[in-house]
This record gives sequence, structure tokens and C-alpha cells, in this order.
Amino acid sequence: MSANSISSGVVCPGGRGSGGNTAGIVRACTMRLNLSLACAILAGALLLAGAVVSEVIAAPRDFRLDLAVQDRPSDDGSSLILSWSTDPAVLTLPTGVVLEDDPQIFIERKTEGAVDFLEAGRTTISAGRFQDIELDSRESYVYRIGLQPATGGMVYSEVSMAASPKGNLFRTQRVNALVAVLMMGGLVIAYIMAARRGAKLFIRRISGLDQIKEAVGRATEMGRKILFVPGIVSVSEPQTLAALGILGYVAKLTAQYGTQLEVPNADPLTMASAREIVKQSYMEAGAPEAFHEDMVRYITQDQFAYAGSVSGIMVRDKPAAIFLLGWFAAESLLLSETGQSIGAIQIAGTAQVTQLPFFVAACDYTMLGEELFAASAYLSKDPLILGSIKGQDAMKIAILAAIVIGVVMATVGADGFVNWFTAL
Amino acid sequence: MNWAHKLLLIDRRIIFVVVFVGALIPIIWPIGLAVQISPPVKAVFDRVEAMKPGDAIMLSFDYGPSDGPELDPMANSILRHCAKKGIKVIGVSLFPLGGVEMAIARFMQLDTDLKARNGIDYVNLGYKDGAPAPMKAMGDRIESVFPCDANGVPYSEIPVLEGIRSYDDLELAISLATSIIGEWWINLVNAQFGIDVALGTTAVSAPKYYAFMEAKQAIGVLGGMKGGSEYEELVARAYPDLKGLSRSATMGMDVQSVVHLVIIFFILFGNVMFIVTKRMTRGAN
Amino acid sequence: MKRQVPIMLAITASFLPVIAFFFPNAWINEWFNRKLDEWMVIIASFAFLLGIVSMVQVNLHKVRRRQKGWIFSVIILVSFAIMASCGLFGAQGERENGTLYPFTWIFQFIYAPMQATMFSLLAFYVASASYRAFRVKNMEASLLLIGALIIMFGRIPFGALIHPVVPDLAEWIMRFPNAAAQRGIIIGAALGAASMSIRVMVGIERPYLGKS
Amino acid sequence: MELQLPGIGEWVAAFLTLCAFSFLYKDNILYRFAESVFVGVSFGYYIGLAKINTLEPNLFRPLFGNFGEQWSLIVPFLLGVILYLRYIPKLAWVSNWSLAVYIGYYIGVNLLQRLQGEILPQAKGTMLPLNVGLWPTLCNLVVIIGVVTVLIYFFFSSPHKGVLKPTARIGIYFLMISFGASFGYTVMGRVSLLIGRLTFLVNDWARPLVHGAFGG
Repeated sequence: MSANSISSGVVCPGGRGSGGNTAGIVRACTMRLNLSLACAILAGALLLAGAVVSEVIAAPRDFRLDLAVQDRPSDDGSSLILSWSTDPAVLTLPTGVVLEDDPQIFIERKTEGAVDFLEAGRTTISAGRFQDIELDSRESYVYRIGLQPATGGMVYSEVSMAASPKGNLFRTQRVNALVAVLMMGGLVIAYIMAARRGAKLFIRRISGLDQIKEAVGRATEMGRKILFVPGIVSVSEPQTLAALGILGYVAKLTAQYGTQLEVPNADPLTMASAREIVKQSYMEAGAPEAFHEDMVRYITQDQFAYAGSVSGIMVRDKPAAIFLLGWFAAESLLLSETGQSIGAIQIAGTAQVTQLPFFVAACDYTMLGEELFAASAYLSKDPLILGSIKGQDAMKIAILAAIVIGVVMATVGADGFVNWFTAL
Repeated sequence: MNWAHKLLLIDRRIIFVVVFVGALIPIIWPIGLAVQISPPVKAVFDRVEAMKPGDAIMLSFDYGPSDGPELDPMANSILRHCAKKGIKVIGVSLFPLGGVEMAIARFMQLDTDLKARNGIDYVNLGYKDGAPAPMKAMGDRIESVFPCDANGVPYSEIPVLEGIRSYDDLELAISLATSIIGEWWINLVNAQFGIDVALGTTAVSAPKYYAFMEAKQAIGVLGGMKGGSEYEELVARAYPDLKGLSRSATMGMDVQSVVHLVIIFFILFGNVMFIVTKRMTRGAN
Repeated sequence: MKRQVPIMLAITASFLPVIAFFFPNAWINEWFNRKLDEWMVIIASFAFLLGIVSMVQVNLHKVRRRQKGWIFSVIILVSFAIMASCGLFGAQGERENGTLYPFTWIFQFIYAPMQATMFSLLAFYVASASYRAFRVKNMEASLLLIGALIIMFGRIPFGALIHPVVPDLAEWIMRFPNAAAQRGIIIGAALGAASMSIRVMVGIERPYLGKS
Repeated sequence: MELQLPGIGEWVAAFLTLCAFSFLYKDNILYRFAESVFVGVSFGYYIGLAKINTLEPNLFRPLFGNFGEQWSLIVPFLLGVILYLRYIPKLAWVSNWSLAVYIGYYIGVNLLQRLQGEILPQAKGTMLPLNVGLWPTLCNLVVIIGVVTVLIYFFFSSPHKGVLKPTARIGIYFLMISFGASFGYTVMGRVSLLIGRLTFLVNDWARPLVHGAFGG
């Protein structure tokens, strides 16, 4: 036990026994050294005294396990980590004691002043490690390990050095997440501010958008209606909002061209918003008389019943263009299939990845995932959406750069950079 | 409208009947095709196989009846595997639309199949609302969110839970998930607490989990009925005495073969008709 | 008061778990982490039941006005009342003698088969969509179809009978090209969600105030 | 195996299953009936679920059984009850308070899930070495190119011109292959659900019935 060095309250095994986590322990020790010196000296002195006491108590030991106690790094100061040697050569048992393979061990703990040890938990000797939790950072603890030989009774290991759990200020292993949070936050907020101040932020055109005019034009020529399905969920879903943004644009076009528009809804709240938006668009296009409330209808909330009756509308009215934008679930395939079978131009868009295959296969143009949001930002010029899309884009560049650097680093074998991303 | 075009527009209900019959026949008269094992399933099996008796895993039932045919077989074979190896299973459920009842049914099945004992070999802790909150809390102390099991027995009185306080005392967490909850096991539980996570997912979400698995955020993935049938096969190979027990995913894969072939035929035939129609219209013009 | 208080509450509540995530101080851990998590389970439970009030209101309204299909509203309300009382005054799982509590019985023989069957209808729709809508009309759709066919053959036992390499090819597609594309989508979606979170955390976006 | 005649539970389940299947022919009164029963039962189920699994063990029992230690549970209790004030028009604004706490907490947790749990490890998962032998390197290269081109496709700040045009195209191709895989798996998933129902109808209901009627 004299070989152990004491450094401000943490027991560091001097390279013996558990060699695997020595680096970690040393790091923990160094961290501890960074605390104020006065504190360290005081605690050191106290523990030195404690160690002397425990040396006295530890006298009757049956075997040796190289028991080491250390503070759990980056925690709230309520746990200690106990480790011991799993090497059979170290385990010297009293004569006559025979153990089964990998025996159960009893971890016993007591606060330094106390007389009796109390059971803290059980594990097996091969575990090599035990984490004792719910401790008090104001106390200091000593441990011993008990074994039950087949012959009965109980044999004990040496008593460990005393240690007390320490609270830490910051979880150093999460610094990567902190960097990500600050970067993301900074970029998104900065771009939103810029957009609000009226800075010109460029967003590329989305291919599906270019086709909207063409689709409305074709419907006008054919004298058929346009069907707009804004997904099946409520307005609290961002995808629904994005779809409604595009609906405003489509409604303005149909008002200008004098084309019929129909918007069947599965959600009452979405219906209310959609009606308002269409009405507004018709007023802005100077054709308020062409608007009537039946253009935006509520069908039913039930997924399949809704899909069934919208398919019915498609088959009966044969709209020339169909828009399927927003949040879709399984009904996506029913709707897009029926639309395809009546030969309509179909423009779809959703961020529901599992539904995209059906849209891509059955529709003429599909806005994939984020494109739906970008399209709505492009049309609405809302600084909030515009700014956050730009912020996300900036973060995307950072990630791309990190990936490229990471690939180079991984190839040359500098794993430190790569591992930083998930340091736990 | 030419004949090919008309064929393309046949009544949906005719296709429905073909699918219905195609599925029904192999259910009544099973074929018994061999199951191929894939690495993601093998990885999960090997991880469980490497555990010692007395180790514990958490099995989270994050699915409802609609995905039972896909995920129940996985639950059955994982539970049988653990029972055979003497691994403790702690069942929880974080999916509101029936998760806890799926767990109850699976554990009852285990009781009948292998005479497992509730509270001694396994425990079903029941359901909690607001998934990320209980997931986080269990990293600290499982008992703080699950003060008792699904039958109301206090945590401290359940023998199988002795010595199990948080994720630190578990070897592995397996989520059988139908929805986003499976992703939370990865991006919250694995990311913040470091415990190994394996996923049993519906086929629909399986492609996404490959990205997580390849980034080592999950040790393996059981995708849909196919994944279930592979695990059934692995367990049956390792423990021949379990061969008599039902293997619904393996049986289901027979039906999958037939219905897949029917659908593949429809896709190919539809495309041939499509090309023929196009040619004919072009010819007519 | 009507606007400022909820904004302050939301901003505070959103920062607490983030603070607890980075700073392991004992007091922070106790109140911002442990207690808050335990509390949220309870609040989530209350929130989960919120929709029931609207459901009852809407259906009662329908019945009172004798609106079209009101008889179905009666069925909804009656079956709701029966199941709710089984849950409120009973337990779940099985009794000592092996019979099921009514709550679990109704779940197993009414709720479960209905939920499962409604979703199983999709098998039929997938088949008819495959026939009528999947066309090799351009490069993208063709790639999609080829990918789909390889995976479909590779994932059924029948695929290995055609050629033993088919399942391996399917697995390779899943592990490399598919995982890469999914990863791009995951990163993009995570960026979107994170920026949404940040907008709420600084009070720019206020979904809790109803329509903004 | 001993086949017992289907019990009342199996009869109820089989009837409801057939009612739901009848929607395939067309929307009809049997389907509407079964659906209404389902909607009602599911809302009733939520109440029982929340009471038995969360409210009873996590709130009422500790709060009323051990008030001295668990008094702080009053906070979530009150916040939970306040949520319901939205149904009283005059007090609806108060319910926004607890809604704000609820949404706020999950937004904060979500931010960390996305950044620490997805973006960082997924980016790390793409940092693959390119000197690990021909075939593994090729596979790694596929992943790296795939991730980079897909991210570039979803880059909105500059038009897809010049070098970005072919890059974004490659991104689309990756997406399409992945959607194809997704489609293939969706087929398997949906068919699984059908298998589940048909297996129930055949093995749990029809088979015992036939055996019972004709003595097996």
C-alpha cells in the first residue's frame, strides 16, 4: 500500500495492477491538481491521516487484489470507481481456501470514521471494475472485497485507500457537443438577423417549382381543375406550413389564369389556415369574386377514408394537375397511384423519407426532404425560414469540410481528430 | 385508348384478389424455404451469445399490434435466447399505442414455452410516457421512473433487479421499434450513456438504421420479418432443443417469397405494358 | 403576462436539460436532470391525454345535432366509456389464475386486430401501386426500380435460389450506397431539427402560443 | 397439437378483421362500425394506459403515500392539470404556460440528440481511411462520395452550376438507389402485416373451426 501515491484526495495506483486505465487515472489526477492549491493541501493532509487510520484497520486481510479507488471523472460528485486486478497471479489466497471459477464478490464500503463495513453491491471478480453511486462528496470512503469460499465463511481483501467523490465543473468529454451547439446556434441566429435586416440572401430555384406554372397553364388550356393536397396532419407540423406556403403561390396563379382549384383536407386546423391563405391569394391577384369557400373542404381525419375519398375526386373530376405536398404517411401511394392512372401532371414533396419512393416513382416532379422547406422559403421570402435555411447551409459546409479533413486524417492514421467527434 | 392502356387500368380489386390468394396458399400449405443469415443480425446474436449467465439486458417494446407480425418473432427469439443463456431480461415499453401489451403477451408466451419465471428470470417494468425523459432518467437510476413493475410490485422487491441500478449495470439495450423511438435509443441513450444498443426495426425503417449501424452507433440491426427469421434460425441452430417452438417469421418468409414474386411480376409487366403503350401512341401519331 | 410568461418559461425549460448536459454539478444534476426527467414523464402523460377531451366534445356535438353519421359517434363514445372504465377501475395483464383482465382482453381481441388489419390493407395498395405507378420513365426512376428489384430478390429466401450472390449484393447496397444516402438525409434532417430547436430556444419561434 | 374451438375472443377478433378487410371492396357500413369501435377503444385505452402505468405509480402513489419526501411532485401535477384549462376559453391562456414548459424541455433535449447523437457521430462515421486494401477502400469511397454528394444536393445557397451540377446529380443517384431499397423494404413490411392477419384468420380461427366441425 505504501507504493500508492496520494495526490489531493485521489488514490493513484503507481502503475501496478490495472495498467489499462492508468492514462485515465493520471488524467484525472492532473485535473485534480488544477484545483486550488490550498484545498489540495488540506484534503491531502486529511487523507494522509485517513490512510494511516485505514492501514491500521486493514491489518487483518486474507488476500490481496490490488484494490484501487478513483473519482469518476466528469460527474456530479456522487460516485467512485473501484477497480481490482483480474490477474489470477495477483490473487493470493490463504491456504486451504478454494474458489469456484469467477466467483461472486461482495463489495463493502464504509465511511472513514465508521466502524462497520456495509455491502455496496455484488459483482464477479472478472468484472474488474465496480461503480459505487449515490455517495456524499463531503465524506471519504474505504472499500474492501469479500469472497465466499466453498468451504463457507467469508474472506476479505485488503482495505483500499480512502477516497472521496469529487464534483466536476464541466463534462470535458462533451466539449465537442458544446462546440456544435454554439456553432449551430451562432450561424442560425446570425443569418436570421441578417434576413430580418433585409440582407439579400440567395436560395437556388427548386426544379419542382419551375413546373408549377406549366402545370397550372396546362390545366387552364384543358379546362380542368387543379387538386392540391396539403398532407394529412395539423399546422403545427413544419412540413404542413411549407406546403401552405406553396399553396399561396399556386392559388395566386389559378386566380390569375381563372383555373379551378380544389383543396381537400384531413385536418380541421389545416383546413382553416388553407382557406384563409387561398382567400388572401385570390384577393391579392385581384379576383376575390372567383374565390368561394367550397374550394377548401374538410373531408375526414381518418387516414384511409381520406385517401379513399380523395382518390374518388381524382377519378370523377380528372384534374389536370395534382399537388401532393406536406406530411404524408401510407396514403401517399394510394394518392399518387390514382393520380398517375388518370394521367395528371403530379408535383409532390415531403420530408417523410419512407414515402418518397412512391412519389418519385409515380409523380412527375418530387421535392425531396429539405427541398420542400427551401421551396417554401424561396416563394415566401419569410426571413425566419430564409435565415434558418442559410444557417443550416453554412453548418453543412462546416460538416463537409470536417468530413474531408477527417478522411485525410483517418488515411494518414491521425485518429485523434476523428475520435474527437464522439469522445464520450 | 388501346388494349395495352386498358390493361394498365384494370380494376385494382383484381390485383387485390391475386395478392390475397398468393398470400393465403403458403399459409395453408407452407413451403419451407431456407433462411440466409446476414451480418447485421449475426452481430446481435453473437453479442448476446457472448454474455455470461447473470448478465442483464434491457428489451424495450416500442411497437404496437400493427407491427406485431414483424417484431413479435424477434421478441420471441431474443427472449428464448436469453432464457437459454440465463441472461436477465428487463422489459420496458416507451411506445404508447400498445407497447406494454405487446410486452405482456411476449412474456406470457415465454412462460408457456420455457417456463420462465416473472421477477426471477425477467421482469416487465411496464410503460412510461414521454420517451426521452424516461430514457434519460434511466441513465441515472432506473427505479426513479420505474418505481414498480407492470403488475405494481415495487422495484426493490423484484429479485431479478438486484444490483441493477442504471444502464451502467446492463450489457446491452435492444429496442424493438416501429417509429422514431428506435432512433432515440441511438441518438440519446447510446450517445449520452455509452451503452451498446441493438435495434429490431420494421422493414420500412430498416434502411435508415443501416446508416447508424455503419457509424457504430448501433451494434446491429434486425430488419423486418427477414431479420426476425434470421434470428429464429440462429437460435434454432445454437439450441436444437428449441426447434419445436413456433417460428412465425420463418414461416412468414415463405409467404413473402410468393407475394414478392407476384409484386415483382406486376412491376415488370406494368413496365412492359407502359413501353408498349408508348410505342403504340407514337406509332399512331 | 399572456405572452411574456410562456416565452420565458419555454426558454428556461429548454435551457435546463442543455445546462445539465454540460455541467455535472450535484445541485444542477438533481434539479435540472433527475427531478426534471421524472416530472416530464408525468406532464407528458397529461399531455398525451389532451386529445381525449376534444374527441369527446366533437362526438357529443355530432350526436346532439344528429349530424350525418351520428350513430358512429355513439359507438365511439360507448366503446370509449367501456374501455376507459376497464382501465380506470382495473389492472393490466393476467390474473393469478391465468385469465386476462378485461383491459388487456379488449386490447388483445378488439384493439389489436383492428389496428393490425387496417395497416395490413397497405399490402394490397403496395401491389397495385407497383403495377400501375412504377414506371422507368427517366434515369432516376430507373435507378429506383433497379435498387428495389435487387433488394426485393435479395431479401426473400427465393433470391438465393436464383444465384447465391443475390443476397450479398442486396446487403452490399444496404451497407454502402444506401447507408451513405441515408446518412446525408439524417445529417440534413438533424440540421433542420436543430435549427428549429434553436429558434424556439431564443424565443423567435413560439409553437406553444398557438398560431404565431 | 390439440386444437380447441375458437373462443369468444377469436370470434370477435375474426369478425373485426373481416370488417376491416371489407374496405378493400369499398367503404361500407361494416368498416365504419369496426373503425368506430376501434377509435373509441383506443382513446379508452390511452386513459387506462396512462393511469395504470404512469399516473398511479409515478405521481399519485408517491405523492399521497409519502408526501414528506415527494412533495415536489406537486409541480408536474399542477402543470399537468393546467394543460386542461385550454378547454375553458377564459383561462385557455394559462394552459400555454405548461405547454411552454413541456415543449421547451423536449426542444432542449432534441437539440442535443440531433447534434451530439446524430450529426457528430454520423460525420465521424464518414471519416473513413482510404488505405485499407483495394476492396474496403472502394467501399469506403462509395460511402464518402455518397454522403458528400447528397449533402451538396441539399445545398441551397448556390445554384447547381459548374462543378456542382454533376456532383448534385451523383447525389440524386445515391438517393434514388436508397429510395429503391426503401421501397423494397416497404413491400416486405406491408406484406408482413398481411401475413400476420391471414395467419391469425387461418391458424387461430378457421383451422380450429374446420377441425372442430369435421372432427379434425
